[in-house]
Amino acid sequence: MIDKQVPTVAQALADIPDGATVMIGGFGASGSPIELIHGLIDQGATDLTVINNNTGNGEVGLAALIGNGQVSRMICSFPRSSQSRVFPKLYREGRIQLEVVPQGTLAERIRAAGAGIPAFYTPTTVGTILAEGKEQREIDGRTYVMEPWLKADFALVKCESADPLGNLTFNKTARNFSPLMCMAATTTIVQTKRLVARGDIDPEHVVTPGIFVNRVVEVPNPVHEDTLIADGRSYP
Amino acid sequence: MIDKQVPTVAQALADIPDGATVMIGGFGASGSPIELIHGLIDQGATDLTVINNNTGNGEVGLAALIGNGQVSRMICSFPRSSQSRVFPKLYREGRIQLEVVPQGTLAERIRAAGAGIPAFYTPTTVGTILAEGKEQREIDGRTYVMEPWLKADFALVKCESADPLGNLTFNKTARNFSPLMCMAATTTIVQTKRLVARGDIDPEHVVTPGIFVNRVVEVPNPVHEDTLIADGRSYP
Amino acid sequence: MSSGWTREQMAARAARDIPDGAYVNLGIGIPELVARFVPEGREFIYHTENGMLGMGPPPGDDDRDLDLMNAGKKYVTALPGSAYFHHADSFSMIRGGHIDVCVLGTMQVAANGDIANWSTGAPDAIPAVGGAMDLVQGVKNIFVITQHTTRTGDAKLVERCTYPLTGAGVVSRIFTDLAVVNVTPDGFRVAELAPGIAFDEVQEKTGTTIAPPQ
Amino acid sequence: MSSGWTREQMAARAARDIPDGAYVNLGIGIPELVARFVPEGREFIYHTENGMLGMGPPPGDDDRDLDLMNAGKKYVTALPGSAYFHHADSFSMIRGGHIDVCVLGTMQVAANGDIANWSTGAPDAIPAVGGAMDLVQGVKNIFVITQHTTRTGDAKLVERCTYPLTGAGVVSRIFTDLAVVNVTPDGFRVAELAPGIAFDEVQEKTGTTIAPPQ
Repeated sequence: MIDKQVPTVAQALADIPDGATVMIGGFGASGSPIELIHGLIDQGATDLTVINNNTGNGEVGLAALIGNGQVSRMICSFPRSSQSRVFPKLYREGRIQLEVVPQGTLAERIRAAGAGIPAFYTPTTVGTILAEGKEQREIDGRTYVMEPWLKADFALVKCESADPLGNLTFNKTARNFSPLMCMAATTTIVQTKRLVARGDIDPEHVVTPGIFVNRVVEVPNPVHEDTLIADGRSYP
Repeated sequence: MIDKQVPTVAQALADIPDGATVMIGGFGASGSPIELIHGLIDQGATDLTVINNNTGNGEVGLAALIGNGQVSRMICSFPRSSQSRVFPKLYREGRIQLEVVPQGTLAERIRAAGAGIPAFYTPTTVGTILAEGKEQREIDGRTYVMEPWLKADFALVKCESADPLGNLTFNKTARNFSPLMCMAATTTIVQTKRLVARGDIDPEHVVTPGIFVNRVVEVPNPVHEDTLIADGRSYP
Repeated sequence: MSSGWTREQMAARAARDIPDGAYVNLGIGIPELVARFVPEGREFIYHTENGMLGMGPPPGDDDRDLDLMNAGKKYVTALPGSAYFHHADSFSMIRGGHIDVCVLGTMQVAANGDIANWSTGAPDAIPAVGGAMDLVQGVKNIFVITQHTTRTGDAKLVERCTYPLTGAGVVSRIFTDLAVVNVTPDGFRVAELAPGIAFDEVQEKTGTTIAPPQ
Repeated sequence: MSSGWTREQMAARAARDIPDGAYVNLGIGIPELVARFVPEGREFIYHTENGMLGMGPPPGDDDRDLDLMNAGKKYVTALPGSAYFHHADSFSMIRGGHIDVCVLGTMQVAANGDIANWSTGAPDAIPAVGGAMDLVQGVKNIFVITQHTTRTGDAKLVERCTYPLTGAGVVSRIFTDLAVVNVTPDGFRVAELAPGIAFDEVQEKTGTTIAPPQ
């Protein structure tokens, strides 16, 4: 019987090499897989390219991973936020690269990678500096830019419930980029609040089918970035 | 309070004009909105372009619409089937046009229309006669063809439950093309087996959000194409 | 110094121009106030680009779900009839033209409908665009709510934006503290003056020619 | 006349080459039989392109759901752990390289891996492609199960396909009644002969040079 469960976070992350491209689910604190990110800090892989909508907050989670010097390049839509201090400092010091991608284009490029679509056209960024250097063409009288797919070696994702086949459900707006990232990564690693039995998730309610998931690790009481920051925590 | 319910099938379909492009949900008999299709026969619009995976079976549903001479052009992936007689006859007589689109490309073109993506690249059809005349380009060492979005004026779709906002759920593989067609049509008309109250569909379980739906008509005991054919029925 | 509309009045005025049943996306800041001024007899459905339709008001401290946020990363609630979806579906709603109205704040808006609200272009600024460029290209009607001038008195309604654009030729209507301004093929035109505001004051505080009410 | 493998034996032989845990799409006809011969200790998960993972065997007459079909429009069942999804997601699984093995029937397959299984190209034929072109481009391993020759004795394994292609250079392995045949950079090579079948017979019934087992 297929069983994608992995007993520990450490085992789930063990083979992420230096130089890997890693998608990390979440929009700000919502859906951020804090235990997997902290596990990646413990694991120590460096020179990572990380794809996430933001760049983390405070000194936990993604911000801590960046602060620990493991990330050489960020691909995101919104690297600033009210409590984002780690990334701006490294960026201004020239110690981390940044590719800014509009949020919808970021989502669509990730989906395209998962769907086998190497490129598509979008009106987003037309007439702006973010379209500079990009191929443009007119279709039906409107100008569009071409955008390529965006793949990753690994995706780290947090979900609400998972079964041993890797079928996933999410909690509210914690869904955000996670189902797309599951599609776009060679190896998708999921932390789930609840590991349920095969058949416990109604097939009509599956959000991410197990075909997009490689490893599932149960983290029954996940910490939340907002709580950690409110408590003044840092990692490691 | 927003309420997209329309009392009758006839009212839901009243403004479909001659020459309209109409997407019809369903894969074969599964998910085919028979009552809406028969309503369109009663309504009488002609010179329609119809987008569906197939061309109908027996002498009911889509086959009956075609047999009634209302369809001048079909866009589909698989116009043949074991019980498809109406379309082949008209096609061989030169009385109906056909555009054959691979099933996955058909689905993606419809989604693209709904997603504001005017064109995308796919490996499907490369090296075949279906790629002839299409723009091709090499990306990362592999050849792809460019495919345009596929829009419609109307979509006719069958679902399992709907609320007054147009949030929809489907039954099993009856889901197929329907959520995509809801996205891609200017006006989406849905027949639902059950009309439920606002809030009765768990927001985690909504398959098609109401933003993609314009009109909902309750058809509590929908007929099924397979049953009609087994009973030797025809329409009108 | 003239009075003009308050922030709340600007939001209420904008809400009056949104039709019943509209799907609406509200930007951060004054635009968020629009949700508090839905005209009697109308219902708007709020979209938040991080993946929800049917967004409700902020929760009480006791009934908040830390996973339920809006695009501004504030805690929100879900109204009956809401739906959750992933980012690709959410931006399909935006890019595909399914959202009726987006109300945005801005740094500058130009007489040709250009908007600049994502970057000052300063050399040391960290570029951060979020969903702004998707919204201005995809949503059917782009409304702007903004003070007519900056705190230092510079015009925000200008002939051409000097900051990097978010989108070109996309804004249709602007709600300021002084006036409602339409973006027409011929440039800015005042549609309505705030109570007690004279047209001359609006012209004076606008960085280019603005036509008087018709 | 030689005996070779039966349809069931061909399917069972193909099943042996599918690894445990594979996501598998089965074409119509002999390929469907593969599901009946899953080797002991392995589990395959079946994908059907109309929108389901975890497809189970046909239902009894009393417990069928008319909405639950496979891509061949036959009634099927859902196993525990299955999932339903729409066509764009289903073909993302295919096109995006997430399906491990697809087993197809064919009219012709060529020494360069080309496959022709959707149209005879006859002038009065109604073209009907379905998902075949998506499958052959997207699935990681394309297996073919076919009789080695047509009913009239014509070769189905040929130097170049004469029927219109479904896909170019996509087939990796062929399971016939006579042999298991690999498609290599140098053309066809027999990987295994059916019991009682001599290599010479396979060569004779193949429309181009085929290399013997190594």
